[in-house]
Amino acid sequence: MSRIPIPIQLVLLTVALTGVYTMVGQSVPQKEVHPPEVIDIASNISTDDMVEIGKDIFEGKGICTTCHTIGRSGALRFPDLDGIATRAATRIPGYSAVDYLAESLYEPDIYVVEGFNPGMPQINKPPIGLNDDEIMCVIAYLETLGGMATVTMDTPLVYTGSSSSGSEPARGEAP
Amino acid sequence: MKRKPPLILVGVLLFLAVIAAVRVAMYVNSKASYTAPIAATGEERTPRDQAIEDAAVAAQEKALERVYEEEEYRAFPRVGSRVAIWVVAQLHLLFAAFVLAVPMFAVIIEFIGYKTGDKRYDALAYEFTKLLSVSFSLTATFGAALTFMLIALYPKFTNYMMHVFSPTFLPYVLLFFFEAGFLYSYYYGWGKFGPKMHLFLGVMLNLVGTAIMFIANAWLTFMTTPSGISEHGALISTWEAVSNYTWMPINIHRIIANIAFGGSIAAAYAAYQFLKARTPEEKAHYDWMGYIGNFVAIVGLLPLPFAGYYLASEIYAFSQTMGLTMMGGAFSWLFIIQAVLIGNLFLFANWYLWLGMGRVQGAERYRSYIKYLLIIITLCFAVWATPRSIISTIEEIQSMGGSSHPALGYMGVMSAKNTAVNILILTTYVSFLLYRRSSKVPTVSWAKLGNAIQFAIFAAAASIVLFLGVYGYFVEATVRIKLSIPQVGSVLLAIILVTIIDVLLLRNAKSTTTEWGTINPVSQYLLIALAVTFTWTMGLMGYVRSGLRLHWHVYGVIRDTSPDAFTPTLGFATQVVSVTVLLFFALIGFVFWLAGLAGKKPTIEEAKTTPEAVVAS
Amino acid sequence: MNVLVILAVVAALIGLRFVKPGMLVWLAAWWVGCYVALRYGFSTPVPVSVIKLYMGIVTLSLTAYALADSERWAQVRDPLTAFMTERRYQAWLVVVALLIPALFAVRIYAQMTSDPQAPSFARTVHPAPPDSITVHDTEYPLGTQDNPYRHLENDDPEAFAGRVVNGRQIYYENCFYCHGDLMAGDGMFIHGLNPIPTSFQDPGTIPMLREAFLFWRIAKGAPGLPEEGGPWQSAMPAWEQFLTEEEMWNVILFLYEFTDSKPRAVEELH
Amino acid sequence: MSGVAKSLTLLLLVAVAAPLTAQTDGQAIYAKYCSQCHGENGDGQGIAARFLKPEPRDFTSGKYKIRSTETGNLPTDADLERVVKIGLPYTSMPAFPNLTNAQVSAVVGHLKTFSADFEDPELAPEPIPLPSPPSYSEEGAAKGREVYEATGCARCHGTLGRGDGTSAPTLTDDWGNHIRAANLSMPWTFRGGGTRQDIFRTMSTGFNGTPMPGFYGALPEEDIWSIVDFIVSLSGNTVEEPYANLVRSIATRESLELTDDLFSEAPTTVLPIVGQIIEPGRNFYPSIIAVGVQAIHNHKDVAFRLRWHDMRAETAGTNAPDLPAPLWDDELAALGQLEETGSGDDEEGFWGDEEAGGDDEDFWGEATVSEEADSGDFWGDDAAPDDAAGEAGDDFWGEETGSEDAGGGDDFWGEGDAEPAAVTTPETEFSDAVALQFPLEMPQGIRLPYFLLGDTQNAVQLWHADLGANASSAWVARGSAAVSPGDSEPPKMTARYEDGEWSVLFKQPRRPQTGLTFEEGAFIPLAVTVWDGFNRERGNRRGLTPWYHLYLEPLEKPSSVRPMLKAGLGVLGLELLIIGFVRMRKRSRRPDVLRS
Repeated sequence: MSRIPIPIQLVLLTVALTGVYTMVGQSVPQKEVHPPEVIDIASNISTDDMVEIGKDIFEGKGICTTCHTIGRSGALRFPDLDGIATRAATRIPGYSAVDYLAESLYEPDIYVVEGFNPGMPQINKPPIGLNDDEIMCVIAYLETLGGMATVTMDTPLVYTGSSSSGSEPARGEAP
Repeated sequence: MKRKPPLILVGVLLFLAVIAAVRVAMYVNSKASYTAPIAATGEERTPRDQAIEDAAVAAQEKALERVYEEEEYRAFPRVGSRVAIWVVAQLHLLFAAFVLAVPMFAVIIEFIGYKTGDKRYDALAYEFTKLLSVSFSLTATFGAALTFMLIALYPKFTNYMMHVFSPTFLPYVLLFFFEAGFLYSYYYGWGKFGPKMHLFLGVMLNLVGTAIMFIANAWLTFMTTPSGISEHGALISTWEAVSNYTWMPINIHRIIANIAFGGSIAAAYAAYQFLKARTPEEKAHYDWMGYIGNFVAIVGLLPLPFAGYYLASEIYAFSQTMGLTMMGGAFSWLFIIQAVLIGNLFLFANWYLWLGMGRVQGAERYRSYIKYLLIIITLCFAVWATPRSIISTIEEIQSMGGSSHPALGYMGVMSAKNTAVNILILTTYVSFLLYRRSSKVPTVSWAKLGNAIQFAIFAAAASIVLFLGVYGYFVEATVRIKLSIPQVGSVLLAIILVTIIDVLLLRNAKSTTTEWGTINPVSQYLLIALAVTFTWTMGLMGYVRSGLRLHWHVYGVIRDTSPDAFTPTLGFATQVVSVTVLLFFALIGFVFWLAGLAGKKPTIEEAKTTPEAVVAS
Repeated sequence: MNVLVILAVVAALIGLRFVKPGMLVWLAAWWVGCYVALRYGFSTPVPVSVIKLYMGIVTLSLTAYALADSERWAQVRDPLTAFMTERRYQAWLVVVALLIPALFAVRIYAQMTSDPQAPSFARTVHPAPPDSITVHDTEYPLGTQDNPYRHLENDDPEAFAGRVVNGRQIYYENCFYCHGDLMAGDGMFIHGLNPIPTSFQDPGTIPMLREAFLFWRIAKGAPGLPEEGGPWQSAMPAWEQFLTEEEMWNVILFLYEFTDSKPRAVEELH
Repeated sequence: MSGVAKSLTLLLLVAVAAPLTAQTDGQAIYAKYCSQCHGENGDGQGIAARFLKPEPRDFTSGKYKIRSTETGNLPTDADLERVVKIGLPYTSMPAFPNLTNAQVSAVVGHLKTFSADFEDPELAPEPIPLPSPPSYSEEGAAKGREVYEATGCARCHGTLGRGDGTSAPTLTDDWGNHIRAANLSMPWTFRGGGTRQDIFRTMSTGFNGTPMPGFYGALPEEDIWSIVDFIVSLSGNTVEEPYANLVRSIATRESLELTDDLFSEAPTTVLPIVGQIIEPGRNFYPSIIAVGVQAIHNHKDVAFRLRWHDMRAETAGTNAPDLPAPLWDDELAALGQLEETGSGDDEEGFWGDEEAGGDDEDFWGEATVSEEADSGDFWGDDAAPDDAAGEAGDDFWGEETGSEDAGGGDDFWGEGDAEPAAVTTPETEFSDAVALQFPLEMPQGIRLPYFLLGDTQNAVQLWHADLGANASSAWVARGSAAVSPGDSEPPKMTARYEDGEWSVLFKQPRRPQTGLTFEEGAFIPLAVTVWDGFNRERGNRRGLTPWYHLYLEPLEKPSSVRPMLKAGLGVLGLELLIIGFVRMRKRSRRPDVLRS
């Protein structure tokens, strides 16, 4: 050891250790997270296409899967969405599944399922920021969980609150 | 006094004379008749010349007509804006962390020296401070570079930050000014002010430094967890924007981490000097310095996981989405890397303590414990680094019947990891205690009882931690998360109680000699490794803290629409972190070298006076 | 856990104590022991990636152990130095120095020339059921749903036996092609199925599950599986197409009756 | 009663109860394990019977197929016990490994009570001698081929033993059920077992109640052994199931001409076929057992060859994936449509009891019956077909052994033995057909379309070949109720039927304008569906596979030499560095720092 000058030894040590950590970094799964793509939704697309787009939004841009599961039970922190269409139809008298879903999407805290804490962000506001068309597609997809999609882009909603309502900043999602 | 008025008079006269001269010159110039420049003469122009000239004129006209457009982004050559900013910001932070941390323990050490009258401490504090001045200017340089680059590369975003934070800039600059003042007067005034005055300067230096950090923290935490603004991003309250969700957690986390980091860098400096040292005196001095630096680092390391929990819980509180992205989403594997790093930190720190026993007479009686401690640390390390979702091949998945292993699956969850980290902390504390004990023999009458009580406390804390860890598998997630509080609590309580007992127990203890400088040189390489690992961990944590925003500049307010908007892979991130770390060490090596040049003599002289008198604190 | 392997490793390490080998051998023994325990000590093999991680940690710890004491380190280093420098070992040194790169090369070769393996999906065998399902327009809350005819077992054994007989008929008309005459998951079609059908004789299956779970699986079949169950690959039909709810409940009674097991009770909620 | 006494009583109870549960009451065991198929009265009319082909044994007849006794005789107890213990492969008769020997004897004892013949001491079974098998020889197999032809085995079992003899479609058993001659090239499906000894026994004893005669005494022992060798040669001695799960497409630079020669180098992956019993219109007994798949590609196209054994080529009629399949009455009941659709078309009969048994035979058909003789060579180096030597060359399962055509000897059936009862030949309403199924788009992540024709969100495409029209077509499906012709170009297709084997070749561009792209190095999900027109399969009544995978091997395999050298030299260099360093240090060793 006495033959290698101390500074060089230390450089070697530093480089080697850094190299090892870099290797550890290379050995884990590598995944790039890309910002969501803007999906162009024509106003006259079919319900099937809406379901497909809705599924993409649900799994991607809408980041719904970060919290919600489909077909899981046990100690959940958020409601499971399997069969949601069936339950949604019966939850509020006078509300169809679509109306219930729409209202729950626009105002997440309005109907909190018993046993869960309110915690869902408003998805029509940043950071998620879906527009009305996209939310319609998500509703179409949710309908297929436990039923058949029925909505079209023109389906009127009972819920009419516009996306610009509310004056609270985005942090309103904290309990 | 008498000479002053004429001097001023001369000055005023000179000033007036200059003005008069300028005025005369301008007047003369304005009266002169106009002469046209000499026209180009001679040759006939070819059509090509004409065309070139026309094109130039057209281009000039076009340039004149161009409308100014605000640019959103500009590109940094080759590596791209993001990586450039990333590296510069990280370097700035690393130096800043060092500059902020060193005064903290320098002042404390100086204070100890002042109180005990032991010159040695004063010399040590001075030597730490020696590292500061160059680091300070490097910090400022990188800070300036960062600012310019932000303005140049991210003009729109920077503009927005100015909109929100402009009221904080003036205080920041002022504080920076004071920081420089206090720092240099603290360093250069060593031994020239009275001790109280000097200590006061040190304390002020720390206060100002901390205040600077708080302000800067406000800016960056605002980016992650914005507040105090309207839904459309307009500023409502600057104070609200400053005191956002993660501000205080980051402040706390950074202070503690800075201390640990500063300690480890200072220890690395000592290690470097130790290895270079030729004389036993030098070796003794730097051995001791390294020990103190490492001690500071470990004291900082122990509460760091808890500060991290606090930060994470505030992020959850701000947005569950973001919290889940951090722990379960895109960044979940990052925490496996982090576990490897922190496992290494604990292992190196313990290892250093065990090697340290080599320099203490009478430590042999504890040597046989080392292997058990090592086994515990290894097990905890393994548990902590066990991934939740395991990378496996097809056959492995088939044989496991899923992507989680029937036995190892239990190791990957929070209950196991919390338990592991708490046990790690306890074990490290035990290592420290053994080290501390090795140089002392208690003389109090209740020594046996005291030992038994200490042992009982450890056993109780360990069993509580283990029990709660196992219990966590049987309860719901909400309860399970809360279990970490009693786990941590019992560990902290145990540490405090044992320390109190230990202090009482070792009152008037018989001390054996600690032969500073005789430590196994391997330990010094460990100190360097610790510093590298610390730095690397800070780089990685910087990445996750910043990366959490995903494709937002300011989360939910300003979108990142640049080509760099995506979140890079962990592999890429670790490469950038590694480059940054290597750059940092190249620069810090330069700092060490400069510090070695400056005032070598006084240190050695002072160190000479003490080594044989040295006893462990 | 393969207790035998673990015991063998422990025994070997204890045995070594009597031999009093050098430190180098000790470290090697511990390293190999840890490897063997990890590699073969688990009845479900530990994935290679985790073994690598653990062995990295073990290597580091053993290094720490060797280096934490200068005498110990000398014991490790001196034989190695001797091997690398002394004349009498020269031939061996050449052999070893060539063998190690050769092994690396062989490994690379094996990796590059191995046959491709079809990808497989690690499906969850018993994925969690949804809160409720709707079968033939009736909603069944699976969390609390019990077999509506289970109570007959005590209340009206005769009616119960009748239902079991009905369930038996249903089973042998519909189910045994895949699940087998003996319910061991080995019906006559299994050579063409992947995943293979569930064996109800396995104590890890129906005795661990509640009847509502079975009802869900029977009524909704593969298409009703959540993603982690691999609904695209399972051949379980959605029996609500063919059977009434009563028939499905009856066949569930028969499954438990035939395998002599009891369903898992509904847990008390707390 | 104290706790101790309680537990003692309990223990006692358990001790008493244990033997009871392991009871040897043959009748009780029969009731629990056997009666669902064979009926309470042993008449083969159990509740499950109507879905089964071959039909469950009627114990009242005393006719048993798997025996060690001469044709027409009763089986020994050992014969019956053997069947109970190990079952009959590829039928619904399972093995009962859970029963103890005593229980098996007991239940066999009970079986025998169903037929009075067992009581008759004159009929007491006498096993024939089963010599230990001589070793296999090529000459034996060649001779066996002649004997096979001469004896008339080929009439039912076909020239190459693929169950495609001329009279195969007309075979019935003594109860009038249509049965199939065994496919001799698949020994793992032999009901009596696939070893040489097993085949010899089956050959010697025949199958009572079926057209399969016993040759004990009728043929010299060495002739039987030579036929055994021939049968073994048909499968290349593959006794185990040869199934695999990855189709590897080999790369070529040549253009892909759709001829059988193209596939001479391509490895064959055998995929098992099972009945579609998931969606209404279920097919409980598909007649095709397995399909061999080969693939080859160049830079532009990808070509497949699918081969399977079929008793008879149905080239009249039509077939398509969307033809309505007949529903079973319980399906109709479940759908509430029993009245409306109970048309004759729907019920054609699958099961014997509905229409003329002959109408659709099923494959499982008592294969037992005919098991013995034939063995097609599906799988091995098969014995050579007598026909064109060239033909033998492309046998699917391997290299062939060429053998001479057998001289037409005396037809065993010619004399004496009655021709099988005449059965009406089923109308050839539906042609044979095959389809390859791929996802419509390459799946991202783990999620595939539902293997049974996709689902609403994940469509599949079918390359369909109607072998009646000899035409191919492209289909797109989003679930079995949503199958429609696709808009893409149908694949190029040629088909050939020879010696009981269909060989269908597909070709399609690798990067079509619409549909799946076949990239090298990717694992592409693939599934196969076959329809046997003779079995009246169409639409959802079909034989199919779940998803397997197709792998297109890269044309240029990266050489491993360079990485090997790199790794080897790198490691060696590192070693030399270390050794050099250690030596240098040793030479200049001063008092060791570490030891200080």
